[in-house]
Amino acid sequence: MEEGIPRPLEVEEHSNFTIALALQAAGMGLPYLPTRTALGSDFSCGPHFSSIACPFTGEKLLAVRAVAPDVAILHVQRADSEGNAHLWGNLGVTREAAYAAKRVILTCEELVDHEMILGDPNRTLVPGFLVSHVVHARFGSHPSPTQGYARRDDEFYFDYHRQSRSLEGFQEWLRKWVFEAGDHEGYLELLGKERREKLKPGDELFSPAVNFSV
Amino acid sequence: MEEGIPRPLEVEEHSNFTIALALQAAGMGLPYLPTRTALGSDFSCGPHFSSIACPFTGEKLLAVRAVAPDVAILHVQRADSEGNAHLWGNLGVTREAAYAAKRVILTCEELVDHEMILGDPNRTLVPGFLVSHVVHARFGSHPSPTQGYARRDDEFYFDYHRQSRSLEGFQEWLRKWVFEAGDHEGYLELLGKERREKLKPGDELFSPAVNFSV
Amino acid sequence: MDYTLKELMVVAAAREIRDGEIVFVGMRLPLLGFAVAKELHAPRAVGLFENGVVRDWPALAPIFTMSDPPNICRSLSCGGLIDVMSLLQSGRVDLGFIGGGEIDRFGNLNTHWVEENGRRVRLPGSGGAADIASLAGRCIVIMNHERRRFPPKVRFITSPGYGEGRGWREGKNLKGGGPARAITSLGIFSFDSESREMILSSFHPGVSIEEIQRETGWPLKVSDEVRETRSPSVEELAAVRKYDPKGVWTNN
Amino acid sequence: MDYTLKELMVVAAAREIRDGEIVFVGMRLPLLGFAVAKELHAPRAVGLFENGVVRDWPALAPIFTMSDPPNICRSLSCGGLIDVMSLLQSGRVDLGFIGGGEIDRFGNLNTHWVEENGRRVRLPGSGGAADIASLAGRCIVIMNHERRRFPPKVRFITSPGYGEGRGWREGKNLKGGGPARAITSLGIFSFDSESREMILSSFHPGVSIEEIQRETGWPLKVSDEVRETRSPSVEELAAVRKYDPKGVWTNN
Repeated sequence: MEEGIPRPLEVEEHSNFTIALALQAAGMGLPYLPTRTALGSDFSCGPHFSSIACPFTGEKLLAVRAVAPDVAILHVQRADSEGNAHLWGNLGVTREAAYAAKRVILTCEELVDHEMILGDPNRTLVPGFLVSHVVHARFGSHPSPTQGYARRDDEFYFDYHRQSRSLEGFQEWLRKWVFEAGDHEGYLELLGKERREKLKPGDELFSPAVNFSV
Repeated sequence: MEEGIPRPLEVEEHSNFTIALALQAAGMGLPYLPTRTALGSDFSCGPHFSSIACPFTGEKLLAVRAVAPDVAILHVQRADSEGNAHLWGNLGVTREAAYAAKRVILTCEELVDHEMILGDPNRTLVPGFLVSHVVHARFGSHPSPTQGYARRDDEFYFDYHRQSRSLEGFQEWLRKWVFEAGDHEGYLELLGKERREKLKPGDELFSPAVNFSV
Repeated sequence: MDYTLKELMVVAAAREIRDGEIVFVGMRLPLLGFAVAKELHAPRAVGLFENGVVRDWPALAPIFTMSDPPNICRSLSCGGLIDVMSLLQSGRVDLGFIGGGEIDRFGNLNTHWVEENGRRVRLPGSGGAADIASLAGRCIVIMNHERRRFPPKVRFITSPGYGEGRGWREGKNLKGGGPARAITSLGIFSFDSESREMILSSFHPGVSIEEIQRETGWPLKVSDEVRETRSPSVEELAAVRKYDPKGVWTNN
Repeated sequence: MDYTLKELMVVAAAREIRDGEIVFVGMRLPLLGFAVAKELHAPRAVGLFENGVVRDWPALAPIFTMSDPPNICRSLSCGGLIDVMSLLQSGRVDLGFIGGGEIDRFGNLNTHWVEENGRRVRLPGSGGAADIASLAGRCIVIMNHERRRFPPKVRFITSPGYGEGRGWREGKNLKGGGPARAITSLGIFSFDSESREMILSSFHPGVSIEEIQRETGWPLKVSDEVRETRSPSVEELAAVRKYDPKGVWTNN
């Protein structure tokens, strides 16, 4: 990437917190959000940051410019065909990204009935009207994990890190896992049945049910 | 209240969104948050608002000063003795209040084992270290509802609205329901067994369980 | 009349909702209007409530507040207040319903205080109304039509309409479109696209334009195409009564 | 030695955690250090992870990233990144662990880029490190001690230490306390409360002060009370090996 292969990319430097705030700002319909982080960090000199004063206390803060991605691709455990989805386990900036993006593509482990989503509205990621596409893709987060559905494929990461050290290795990796795999079915086939079995998590650990009675 | 009985109160005018932002600001450790709401509303002239310009776009925004309550009293369905709690159903600004307040008192329908909270970490309201006290109080939200545990007591609200129209009526209401009730047990007794039974919700409507297996 | 005035108002509110729209729903009449629209011409409309609830079908049972358990249960999504307000602030809400203690000729609403017999009477304040009025794509106002509630200029702007007229909202950088319609107990009003002043577009059956003028605190503008408000159809009335069988909200 | 250097470093990290503290935990050595502290002297410490996880006991199984399912399952709370960063920003996190590509005499860390053989090499950037360095009550830095990683002044401040010395953090309005300790592969350092400069407080067994000076790019300040780093106790070593039985993180 540093050498601009195949073409240069523009990079905005962020910390984990500032990129989360940039997404949150966009999702809230704001042009920026203030923060106390990164006030002494050299990357906060970029044009997507601005030093500001609190209008009440006068103290120095950092403004983080909103980032509205053109598209967010998010993987969930359950979605209905309208994009209403249940996500559990790791959240990170998933909700912020879903609210911020101009289009949201959901991939899901299970395509479920609308009725199942209504059974636990507190677990809905975002209302379906923010979602533009739903894709049913078992192991759709591979090689990353999905709580309850897939373990992390540590070996796959090790291989990738090894191969992507050289341009040739990376291209070879791309050829095999992207171009020749063709689609998600091809990718899963390439992964092989044995490996997929090994990725399946262990004993079920179900959450305690909650009662929504009225 | 307008007449300063028994003593004058200072009132900060807010809209639902601006008070939520004021709490969110405090909970995030910020002195203010910006918004696009209330830019044309007369209450936004108060000293807890300030007209600001976006440092990136120059557009006019409203800054809302943080509000950190001295104490937040929040009712949940389940809490363990350390203040780790599951809340479901209506959320409103509960999380924002819990993060913003200097002290948090939880009242709960059920005091549960720590292990039950760990069974669904996505449903935890706030980590227990933010909570200063936990009170086991069945029907603790009365006359407001608690999803799965108590219906709204519409009659109680009607009575209150009727009685609180005059100072004498309000004092009579206070005498009965606060001073003479004494504590929560006394209050529940005053409410009566029959009424408590009527407040219990109907058929159980359990959420679909989710699998946290690893 | 085989329907009540409030049934007529509910139906008028329902007709404002187009299919597929994202609607910030209030309580009482707009809530019923949303249910009627869903039942009839807008099955894909989605309702937002400021407590964080998003519903694609009406509540399970009659409710007094948006946080009553039947409005939470089997909702599409139940997040926080800031979640739905973020949708509003980011321009993703097509319309919202609000009411008020006073409204003026530019559709500004006051729900903070009024004077009665020389005494200042406190009203409930904004709630979510100022947010909806500031930020929704368009606003529908529901009002009781009485002269004391229709001054030429409200004493306090809680929920902004068009302020002092053309260009005022833009000057304030208000992103929402402002009031599109006022549905009152006497008629239905739109707002002039140039002057931004309220214009009578229809009078309810049995109400005269003169009566409406008498109950309005400024010289009323009347549309060239003014007509009688269309009565509820059999289907519309059936839908209203399905969701308010006891007439809790719609009995006169 | 009946323990590895990394085991010593893990134990040194664990000793920094006091009972009941709220700790922003990193991966690898600090994660193990947190587990060891919980097991021994700090059973009531709580660990925060920047993906939103809050744990009051170590992960169910060895993990490579904080988002691996064993770190989520049976956590105390699993919210979003902004939830835990809000706790950090509001001053409710007692300490955090960070690492870096380069560190200078005032404890500033660079994880953005270094020059190697005249070529600029990109490093991973901040991640959550700048946030922890800015906002945590105190910071513990974990570093490999090599001269090329210990320049007098880092080329780029990713995670601020004390900047240019006394008063710099206050001038930037940084609310966190800054680095309290640096645990390196050669010794343990504190920071002078006046000048804010790094001071050698202990050298690891088998390492000389001269060797540490050779691997440090500025004239090293040495504490009057400098001594050898205390070796891990039997209990400490047992705890490390309980959580890293295969030595994935602690084999040399």
